[in-house]
Amino acid sequence: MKTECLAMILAGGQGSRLGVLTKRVAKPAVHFGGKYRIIDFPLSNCSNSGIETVGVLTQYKPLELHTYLGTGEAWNLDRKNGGVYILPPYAREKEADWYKGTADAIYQNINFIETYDPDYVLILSGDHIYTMDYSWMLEEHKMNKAEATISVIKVSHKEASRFGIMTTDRNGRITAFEEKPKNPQSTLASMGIYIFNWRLLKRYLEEDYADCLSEHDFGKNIIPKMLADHVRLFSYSFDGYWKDVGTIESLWEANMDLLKETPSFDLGGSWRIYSSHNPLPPHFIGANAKITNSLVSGGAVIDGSIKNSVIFPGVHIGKKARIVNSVIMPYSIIHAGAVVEKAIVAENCEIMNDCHIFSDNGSITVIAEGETITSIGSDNKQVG
Amino acid sequence: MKTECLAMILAGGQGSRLGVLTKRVAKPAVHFGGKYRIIDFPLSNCSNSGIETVGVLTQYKPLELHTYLGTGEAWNLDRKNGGVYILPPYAREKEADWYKGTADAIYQNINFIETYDPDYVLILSGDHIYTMDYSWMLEEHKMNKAEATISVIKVSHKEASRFGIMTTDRNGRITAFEEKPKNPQSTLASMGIYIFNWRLLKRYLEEDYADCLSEHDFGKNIIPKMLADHVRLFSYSFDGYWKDVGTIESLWEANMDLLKETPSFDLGGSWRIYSSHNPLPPHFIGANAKITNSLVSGGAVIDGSIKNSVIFPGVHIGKKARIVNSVIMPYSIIHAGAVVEKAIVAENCEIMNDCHIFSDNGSITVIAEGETITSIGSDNKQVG
Amino acid sequence: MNYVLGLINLHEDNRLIKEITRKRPIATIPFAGRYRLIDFILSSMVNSGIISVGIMLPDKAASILDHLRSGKDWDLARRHEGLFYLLPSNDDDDIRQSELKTFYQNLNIMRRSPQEYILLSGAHTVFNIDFNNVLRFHQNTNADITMLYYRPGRKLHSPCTVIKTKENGLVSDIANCPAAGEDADVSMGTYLMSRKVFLEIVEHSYERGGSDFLLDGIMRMTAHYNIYGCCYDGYVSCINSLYGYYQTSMDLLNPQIWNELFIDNAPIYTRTKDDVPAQYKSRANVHNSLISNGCTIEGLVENSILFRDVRIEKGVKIKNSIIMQGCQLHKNSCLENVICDKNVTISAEKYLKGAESYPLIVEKNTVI
Amino acid sequence: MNYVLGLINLHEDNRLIKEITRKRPIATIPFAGRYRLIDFILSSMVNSGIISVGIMLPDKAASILDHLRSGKDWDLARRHEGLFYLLPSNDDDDIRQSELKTFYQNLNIMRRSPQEYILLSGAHTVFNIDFNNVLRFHQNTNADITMLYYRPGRKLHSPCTVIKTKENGLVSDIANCPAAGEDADVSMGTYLMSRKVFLEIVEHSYERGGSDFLLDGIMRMTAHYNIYGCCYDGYVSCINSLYGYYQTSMDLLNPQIWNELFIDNAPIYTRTKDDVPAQYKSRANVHNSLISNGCTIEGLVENSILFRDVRIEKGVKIKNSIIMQGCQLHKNSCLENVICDKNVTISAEKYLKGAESYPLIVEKNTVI
Repeated sequence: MKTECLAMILAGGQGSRLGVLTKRVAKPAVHFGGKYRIIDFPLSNCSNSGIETVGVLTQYKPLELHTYLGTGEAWNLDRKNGGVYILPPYAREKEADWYKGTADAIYQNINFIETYDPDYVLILSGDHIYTMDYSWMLEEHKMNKAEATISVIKVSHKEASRFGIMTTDRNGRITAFEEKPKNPQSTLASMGIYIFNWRLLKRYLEEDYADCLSEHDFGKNIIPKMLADHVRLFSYSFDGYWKDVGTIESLWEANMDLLKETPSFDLGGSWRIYSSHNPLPPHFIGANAKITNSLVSGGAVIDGSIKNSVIFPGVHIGKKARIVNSVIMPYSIIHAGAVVEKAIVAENCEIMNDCHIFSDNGSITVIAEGETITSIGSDNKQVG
Repeated sequence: MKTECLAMILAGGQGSRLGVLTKRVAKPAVHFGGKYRIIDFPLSNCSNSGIETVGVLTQYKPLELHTYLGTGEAWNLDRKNGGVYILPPYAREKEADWYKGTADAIYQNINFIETYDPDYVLILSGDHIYTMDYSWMLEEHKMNKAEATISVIKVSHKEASRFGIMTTDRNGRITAFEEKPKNPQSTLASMGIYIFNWRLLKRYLEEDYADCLSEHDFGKNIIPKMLADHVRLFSYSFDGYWKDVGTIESLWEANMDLLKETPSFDLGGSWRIYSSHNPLPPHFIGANAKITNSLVSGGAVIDGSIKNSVIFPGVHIGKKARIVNSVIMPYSIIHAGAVVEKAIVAENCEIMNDCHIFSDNGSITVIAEGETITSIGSDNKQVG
Repeated sequence: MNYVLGLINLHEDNRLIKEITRKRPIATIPFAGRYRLIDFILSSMVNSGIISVGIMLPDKAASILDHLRSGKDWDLARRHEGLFYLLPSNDDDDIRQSELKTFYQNLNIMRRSPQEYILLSGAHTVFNIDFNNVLRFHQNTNADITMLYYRPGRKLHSPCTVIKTKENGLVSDIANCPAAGEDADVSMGTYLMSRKVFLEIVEHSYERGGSDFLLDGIMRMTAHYNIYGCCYDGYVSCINSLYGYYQTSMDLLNPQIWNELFIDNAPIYTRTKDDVPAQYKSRANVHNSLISNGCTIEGLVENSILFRDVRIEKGVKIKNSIIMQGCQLHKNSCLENVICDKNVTISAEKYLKGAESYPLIVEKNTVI
Repeated sequence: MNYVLGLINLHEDNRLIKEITRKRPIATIPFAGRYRLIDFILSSMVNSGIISVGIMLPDKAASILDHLRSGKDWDLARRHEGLFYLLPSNDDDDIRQSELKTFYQNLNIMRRSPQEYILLSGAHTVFNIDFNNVLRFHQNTNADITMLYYRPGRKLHSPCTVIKTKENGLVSDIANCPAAGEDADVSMGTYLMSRKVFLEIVEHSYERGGSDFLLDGIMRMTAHYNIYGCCYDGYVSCINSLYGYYQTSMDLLNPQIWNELFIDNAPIYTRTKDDVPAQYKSRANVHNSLISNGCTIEGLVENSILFRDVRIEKGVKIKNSIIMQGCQLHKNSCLENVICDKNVTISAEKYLKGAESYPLIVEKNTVI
């Protein structure tokens, strides 16, 4: 079962910055963009790039992710050899070892990777929204005769201190790397997308495992160590849309990015984003509905007014209800006369008649999965 | 995703009684019958009985089982709703809870089961060889208006003390149950196959979980508790071939059972046993081969002589090699002139020219996976 | 229900809606924004637990094979059972090519099948039905053949099969009529019978020169068998005329019917396409319509159905129309009572209007 | 290789092996104990990384659809790409039905396909080839068209296409001959070209009245294109006569060829059947033979190939024979140089013998 390149998606984070949205599901299973979940993006990118063996490293609340991925059919990853595998912490003789860091998560799955005998391993993160053809990155990796390649994106000088920042020579070879520097030397930020020659990575992972001072993290330990050892590390420049949706604010912003007259991120086009969902009919727009600058998905019934919002499948918006600058996740019901402003309403919520969801201070209101909001006014909100 | 009946296969045992055969793989992944693995039997039974949602509860060494099951395609279990799921111990907030017993394993997967909202749950064991139409058992369960049904088989009085033994009234209702009794009152042995009304079982599992004195075992705790509570427990009589292959001896015997002129267990017939394996051509029989009373599978090359043996796919038997009363697992090579008598040779072994594998005391010799036997004589054996 | 074999007969008379069946059989007419007609019978079978479905391919099979492909979308891509195709075998003389002949040529498949019953249907019927109830009716009445029928409640202008039943449900008369009155009991063309009865009818009637399962089979053998009519009182529409297609489509704008077909019962499956959600721009103005994923809307849409990937530019006005997949309506164009087949382009400022009882049809790939 | 679209053309001339192609096209002739001929080209494509394969269906398509079904066994049941079928569209006049016409009618599919290259092949060739090497050859030589050829090394008695190449590989002559000498370079009927060249050839030659891709397309356009011959030196056999079928089958009893085709290279996939291992009873006596799963053997088998589920009773003797799936050979029957098609029953004590150069064929389902 030789595979040239396999992908490992780090989907293990507890996602606590997403607050109540990750109370019941792992972060990669959070809904996004009117019909997707976050993990649809790396999975679709893999599938479209011809990478058909994908390990999903998950630690917390894997059940919903597990049933969501199923056989992998939705992403064309129900392959005979390869396909998509959920990899919870590997069971040892006596107890399970939790993944101690991104590098440790890969280390603990060396056996899985070796089954496919890959030349290259692509390491991805499970909480970024972007479309990217990894096969081009792999091509450049080979052309550079690189041993590791890191995908980078230009960020503003102000933002730079939130990222891992690279300095490169004129050939794109990385000469320095700083994790969240106070005074960044450059504005090339790591996107958390790595290609490694597997033989090399395996050796570094084994060394890192034995090092009890290491935090077992790619950015903090593996990459600096490789740099120090003069490993051929190259950068791969990416200049499309890319967004970390690890916080409530960025998740909301990324949804709003889809809505402008010419959206900063266009889901359409030939690069398909796959997603698994219930079969639903076209949505139904009632006689008195009014919808502008919004996305609406299948099975929704809209009788109210919607502005600058993202409406997921199966949502009901009652008569004279008003949705503004909000994200309404699957199967939630907004009853007649209710108003929702600048909010994220998670799955299966119910906002009763004439309730008003908003926040006094302009922050984003989050309604947790399955909640029913009955009182009128803004007190019932749960900030993430 | 309503499912009438789902199956949970208890495949978690460490299988230490199978010795070196389970050093690298979980017990249900052990090879059997010329082209199968043990788990093929419960999985095929489920598939043929129309039960298309199957959880496989595994604790140790799940990787090979994981890649073996893949999408479940081989067993027709790559379904859109349902299908086959590997369920390792569920990750809690801080650490994983190992399955403490058969009942605890089901308890820890209540969330998984509830996803399918079943009326009935079928509990199976992952180390028995038999073919059975569970839909008949379910039919009888419904007709009896039973709350739990246990499949039973008649054993000899001598064997009875190794099993859980039932006493039933004339309607098949169970009146007494003893786990491994010294003086058995009956010869009806539990086959470890249970159908429960899910609502009822869930309640008992929750109570059992809270009971710190319980061993969390179906036979030791749940069933006796139900009997004491006068739950409607019925027996379902089975009179086909059924064999626990939990020991080296019984595994070897079960293989030999396939070989008689009229075998005690016939793999053929309309009840197909599915299995996933590499695509291999018909096996090749050389000019000087001699094969009698044996099973031979695809991709094998036979130049030697074989008697009363089971030969798995891809095995090579060299010229003048002689295999008697043995089981040779996939891709093992028996070189020219070697002799193998009453042995189980695991996967990918190599027995070099003129080596002689046998045991002085008539016991079964086991060669562990990947071993190469170079010295001539019987000393090199590893008894399981 | 895995003791029922589904058989979908696509040898259907498609002359009555020739404008949209020139290049496709009735079974693959696009309907309800994202479906093909065959999705309704196929989903109903699958949702009732049938896992083995034979499709009797018609002449223009390309669009069928393209739509069904591996059968995955209906969960019918199975190692055993699952979706399979019945073809006329061409090695004999070509005379007497007919529905019964194709059944007859494929009798061996039916003989070998492990299922006890056969559910035979066409693919021109819009409904969402649980056949378990029909099976129960069949077993309870001890019927040899159960015919499904419905009461359209409106006058049907196209040919249909009208049945009469006695009080106990026994069918006393079957007639093929050019049209049916408001109170007629109309056959849905869906039959449940044991495999044995099916084999008997096919053999007996084909060997005696028959060509049509209903006319030469069932109707000539009414004396032989207990034929029961089972009334289905959910929404049903048999599409066999252009007007019927238009009317049935407009029925979907009734939320009650939309809910009954798609939401309240088991889902209708179709080939999935991974379209993005529909995008409403700042000038969008949509009322009482069904809108599919992939649409981009900048104009006015009223009482209409938009299929996938339709683009409605600024100033466009659409009323009482059906716009199929991939159509582009450029600025200020205006459509009323129009059916646009796939990939039609309407240039800026164009105005098209059909009558409500006689919608205008724009053929596939046309640029106007 | 997912920039290569595979196209398998099943419009093949099957008159030359009519005894076993009366009810099936060449593509589904059973071969090597468990395969159909189409498995070899299909597996080679899949193993080379091709994920999109179009099958141009022939008249007798039933056995093809039955064998390939969803495409799962070749991992071609995919939501996008995967297996698809090309059919002649019957709505036009039926005149000039031909291979080129079917391509021409389906050009839109090829035009829309995202792949850059097209690999066109028939399905009558036994080989196990990595087309990545051919693609590399094609790119290195800058060829417009690459034709695969081989050197049979033995005289071929059936019609074949012989090519001549210059030293640099450029094809200088292509000829359709009734037979080929021992040292001839024989085309394998497998062509690699860019999609653009394929579209050009089909359009140009069909619009000028052509019907055959090789004869009317490639051969008339040799001046237009750089056509290179790429020699494949592994095992190849093109099966287009009964004797060729028998001879190629017997080739498999050479362990070197068996290993090359099935073991040393990527696997050959076929529809899996879940048969049990072959059972050898106490009187079994088998030499130099290929035996498939599901067989039960109580007699003597020599230099023969047994397909799945063959039953050989006590006292039976089989030599130099090919016994297809499901055959039953009853006590003391005796076969030499015989090909039994599927499900043949030979009664006790019967004796059948063909010549080595003219094997006796027993038709499907016969009872002797």
